[in-house]
Amino acid sequence: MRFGVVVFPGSNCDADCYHVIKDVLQEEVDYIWHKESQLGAYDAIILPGGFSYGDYLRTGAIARFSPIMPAVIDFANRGGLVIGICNGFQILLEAGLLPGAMLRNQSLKFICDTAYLKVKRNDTPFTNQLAAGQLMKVPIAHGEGNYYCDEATLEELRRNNQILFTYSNAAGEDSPDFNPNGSIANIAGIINKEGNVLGMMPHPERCSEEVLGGTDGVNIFVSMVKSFQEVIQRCKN
Amino acid sequence: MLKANVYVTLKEGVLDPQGDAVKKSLHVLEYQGVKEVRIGKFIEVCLESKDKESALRELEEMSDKLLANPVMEDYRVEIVEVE
Amino acid sequence: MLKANVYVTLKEGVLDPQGDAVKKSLHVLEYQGVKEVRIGKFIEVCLESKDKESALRELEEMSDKLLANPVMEDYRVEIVEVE
Amino acid sequence: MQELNYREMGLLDEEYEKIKEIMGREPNYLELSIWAVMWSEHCGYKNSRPLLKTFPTEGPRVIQGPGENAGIVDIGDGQALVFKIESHNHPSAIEPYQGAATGVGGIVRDIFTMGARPIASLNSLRFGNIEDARVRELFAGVVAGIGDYGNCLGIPTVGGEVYFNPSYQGNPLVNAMCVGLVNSDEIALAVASDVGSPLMLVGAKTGRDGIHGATFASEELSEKSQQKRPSVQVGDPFMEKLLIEACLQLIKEDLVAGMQDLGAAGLTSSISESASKKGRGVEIDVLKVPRREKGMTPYEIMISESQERMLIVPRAGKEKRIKEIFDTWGLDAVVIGQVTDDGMFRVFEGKKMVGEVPNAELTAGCPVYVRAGQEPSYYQECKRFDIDALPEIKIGEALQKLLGSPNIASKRWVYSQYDYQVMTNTSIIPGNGDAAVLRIKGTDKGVAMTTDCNSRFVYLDPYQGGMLAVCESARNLACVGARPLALTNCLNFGNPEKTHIYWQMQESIKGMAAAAKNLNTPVVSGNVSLYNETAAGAIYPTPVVGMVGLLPDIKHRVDMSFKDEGDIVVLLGRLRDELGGSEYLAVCHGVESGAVPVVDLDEEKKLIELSLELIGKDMLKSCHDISEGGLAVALAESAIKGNIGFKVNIEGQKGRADKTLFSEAPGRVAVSLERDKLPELTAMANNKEIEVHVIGQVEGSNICINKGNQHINMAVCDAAKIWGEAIECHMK
Ligand SMILES: Nc1ncnc2c1ncn2[C@@H]1O[C@H](COP(=O)(O)OP(=O)(O)O)[C@@H](O)[C@H]1O
Ligand SMILES: [Mg+2]
Repeated sequence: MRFGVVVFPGSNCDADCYHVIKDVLQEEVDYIWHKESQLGAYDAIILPGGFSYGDYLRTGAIARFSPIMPAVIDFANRGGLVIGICNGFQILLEAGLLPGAMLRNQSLKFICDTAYLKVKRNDTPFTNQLAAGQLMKVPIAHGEGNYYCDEATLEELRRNNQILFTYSNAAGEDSPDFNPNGSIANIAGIINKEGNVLGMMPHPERCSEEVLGGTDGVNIFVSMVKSFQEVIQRCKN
Repeated sequence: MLKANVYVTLKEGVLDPQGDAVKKSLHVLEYQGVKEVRIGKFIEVCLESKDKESALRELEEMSDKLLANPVMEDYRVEIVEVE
Repeated sequence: MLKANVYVTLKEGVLDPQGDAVKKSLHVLEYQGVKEVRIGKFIEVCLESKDKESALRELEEMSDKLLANPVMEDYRVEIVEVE
Repeated sequence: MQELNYREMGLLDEEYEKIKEIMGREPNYLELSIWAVMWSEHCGYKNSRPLLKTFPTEGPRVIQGPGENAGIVDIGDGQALVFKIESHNHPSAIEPYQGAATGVGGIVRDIFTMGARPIASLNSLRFGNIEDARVRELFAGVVAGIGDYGNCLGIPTVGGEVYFNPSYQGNPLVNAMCVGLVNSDEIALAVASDVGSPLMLVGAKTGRDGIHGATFASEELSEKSQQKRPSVQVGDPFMEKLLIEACLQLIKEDLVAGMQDLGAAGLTSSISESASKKGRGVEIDVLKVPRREKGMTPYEIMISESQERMLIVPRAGKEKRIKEIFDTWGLDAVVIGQVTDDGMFRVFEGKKMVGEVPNAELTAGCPVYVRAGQEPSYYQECKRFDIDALPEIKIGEALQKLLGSPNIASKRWVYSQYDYQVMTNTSIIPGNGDAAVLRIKGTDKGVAMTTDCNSRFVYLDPYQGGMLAVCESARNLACVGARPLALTNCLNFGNPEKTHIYWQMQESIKGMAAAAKNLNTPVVSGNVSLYNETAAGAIYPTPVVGMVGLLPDIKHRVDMSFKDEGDIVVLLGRLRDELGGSEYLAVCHGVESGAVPVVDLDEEKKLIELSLELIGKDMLKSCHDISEGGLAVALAESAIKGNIGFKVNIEGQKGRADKTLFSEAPGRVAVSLERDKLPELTAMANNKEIEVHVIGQVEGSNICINKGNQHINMAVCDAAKIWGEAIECHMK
């Protein structure tokens, strides 16, 4: 499977994602410079975390006009797997690939910590290696992870089962008491209706190796590989 | 040359944690009369253009595309000065 | 009740990396006419007060103390509405 | 502007005379300001240079000692660590957010200037009393500034320290350290080489930022300097991130002969210093410098401290490729001058020469002052302070107070604002061990780093205090399993023209040098910040030590938390009872006095070796050094971190319980291990002549300590609450 990691000026988790795909999963991976206007033959695209364009004006607002973005949007619309992590999630929102917007954390402070995530469904290309209801321990690090959308959109997210991860405590309660940033309905990650585009604030690439204190995150990338292999298998049959 | 101001404000109903924090601080400083604070952006733009009308249109376009996020923000454009 | 706007802007000469980034992005979006962008804050305050004069003084005080950072920012207060 | 004379620029009468003598005439205004910034303490180290010479700077692992932008040590496999610590005290006092942010930006530039990729940041912070609203504002601003800048760069901020003490009330300290990783064959040095080589300026445009920053940093903070307030330097971390990537690419492709960041005194010092290395001259045209503001004078351009700028000397014929690379990153690169052969530093404004100064004298000619220090009277008085005359208070209450003291309490409020995991190397995160540990991708190795200085000790006894700072750093590294390699330091003191301040400097440097020599941790870089005084007096002398260490195999690392019921708790080192200068005296008795615990360097060294051996053999489950708050606090922290209790009984030590439990005497660590490993541990410790005290075991959910007829019994969760929330509560 071939992954592409898009590098915007100011991306800073690009190398971390690259490392997990290449050295941990041992799959193929390339960097894609934001000034490219075409995507090569990729099976999945990662929009990494960081501070694209310094996060100036609004997170993701400037990056979404990068020359590569029309190709990414096209790739997503054709059903390609796209995962946006942290700043990548913010860019997906600004680009309209996912609904909603990102506000500053309720505390008004950047927060670096480890959060418990509750996996809401496992019938997606990103969570097939996980169980529904399972808890994951995943690092978070963001100043603007306070996900916002209006009531109607939230209703729709719920109706379509688009909420993939919520913040919870160690006992799996995802009530507002265990919400690190104020995001609506404790949302930590959502997918699009079609299920091929994921945006999440937590950083799975930071917990994909034992030496970093946990490996819960690697399951998301492994899920992507599994789902890709299944598609290939189906095509063969 | 032409100067314009763009005011970007959070939509009504969108929580403004920063505004709330400032309000609380003002209360601590004993400005009890402060009932609400909302914090938006004040963007000053210098534009090479002679025509107010077309400049206004252009600025509205910029705001729609980049300066404001329609999901959570409103904006208002004002031409202040023409040289 | 009284409504006021406080405009907080960077002092002349103080670097505004945010404004520069926005300007560059506008150029990429082909708004070549944009010569400068400076980004400040637009603060809306609701105040329980009937007296415009004293409200203005109070808001200036708040700005000096909290709303603006005197080391690098200027501000302007404007009373917009009295009910 | 022109009416400012040399005194207001910070030059002494005799210095001005010397300048006139060198030049054979009166300098013009531009020339005078060039002299003034280059001969300021900040750039010229005129009060500290002779003292700094006494540091040990060599060792088998040292690739680069002091004198370059940062020091370098070998970590094997053709890799090296590049590191340095630097102060940004005065700018942070004026504008805490931007001051701290640009402090991070500056030290990061020092690291990648040498061709290294920055892999971690640390910071050492000192503020006045946290009860004070202005102090909280400074504290919050500084932490946010450090966080936002480093987070945006994607460099993890993995460690540091924060202390509160009234001596820093009007003069906070903000010291930032950065560590970089480099392949030894890709190290870049700041050398302006061949005559005719162009000088390229890249990065941000030049504005009127921080004009007079360098001279300003060398003066006491006073009403007058408030007026002379430099226009604030604003940081642009986004620009810096692009600079890092672009500059590292230049070095990978071997395109540069020299590279120099623009720090204090801006263009003036970077140009002058890069040319001085080979006795060359330089000429530059200020009109070629991209400016942000209109109407800037040559003087303003030459000494502006606008951030995020680099000076580059290309290898012959490589200019085009260099421009291409900067273009990719959306950065401008402009030729502003060239290297000449006659040793003169010339400034042109277009065709017109507006200043001409001999470069060698500007750098090497800076006057040096060897002053006479004098022992102040407080020193002997404090030493004689009679601790036995103080009432003995309940140790349980004392422990509670100590856990809630901002100097001991959890610093989570601080480090949760720092991205400490970006780059996916951080293996021991802030708060979990005595030092941060990072893996080196593609190897089995790990590196560890820490900053330390107990300035109360240094104040009470600069010589012992200097040794203690170095020992604590080395011990902290050993506690996670890392062998201490080398250190950097930031010497924060008051006005050196005062004899007792100079004495503090002399003595503490003597102590640091002795410890560094004994522990084989040479000094490879550092920074000096003097004149840290206000009308209320000088800060406590604060020579901050930053140290790096190496774990040959990161599998063998250990943190500070107790793990399993039934593990035994052991004190390695002596039971001691010196209380002088302790946090206990300050917090529970309101006293900052007493004789500072005596350091035994040989013992410290043996303890470090023992800890490394034990951790290397995977014998320890936890390891935590004894420092602020003493044995009781160290044990409580291990319990809180592990969320498990312990029961400890202290025997074999007569005398007051508070002395035994709260003494901050060095050379000790508290460890936990499986009971059946005890015989082996004892044998290994005997070998090293280190005492072993089996004092209890990990059990239950309470902190239980018995000493004579005094007892502590406190639920771990209660202790965790006090310790965990103390700073947060203040900052709400
Ligand atoms: N300014 C800071 N920046 C980053 N981390 C910090 C800072 N201050 C404290 N820490 C972290 O908090 C933890 C506890 O700090 P401290 O009490 O000074 O530990 P110790 O005395 O064991 O060195 C350490 O991991 C330290 O690195
Ligand atoms: Mg310490």
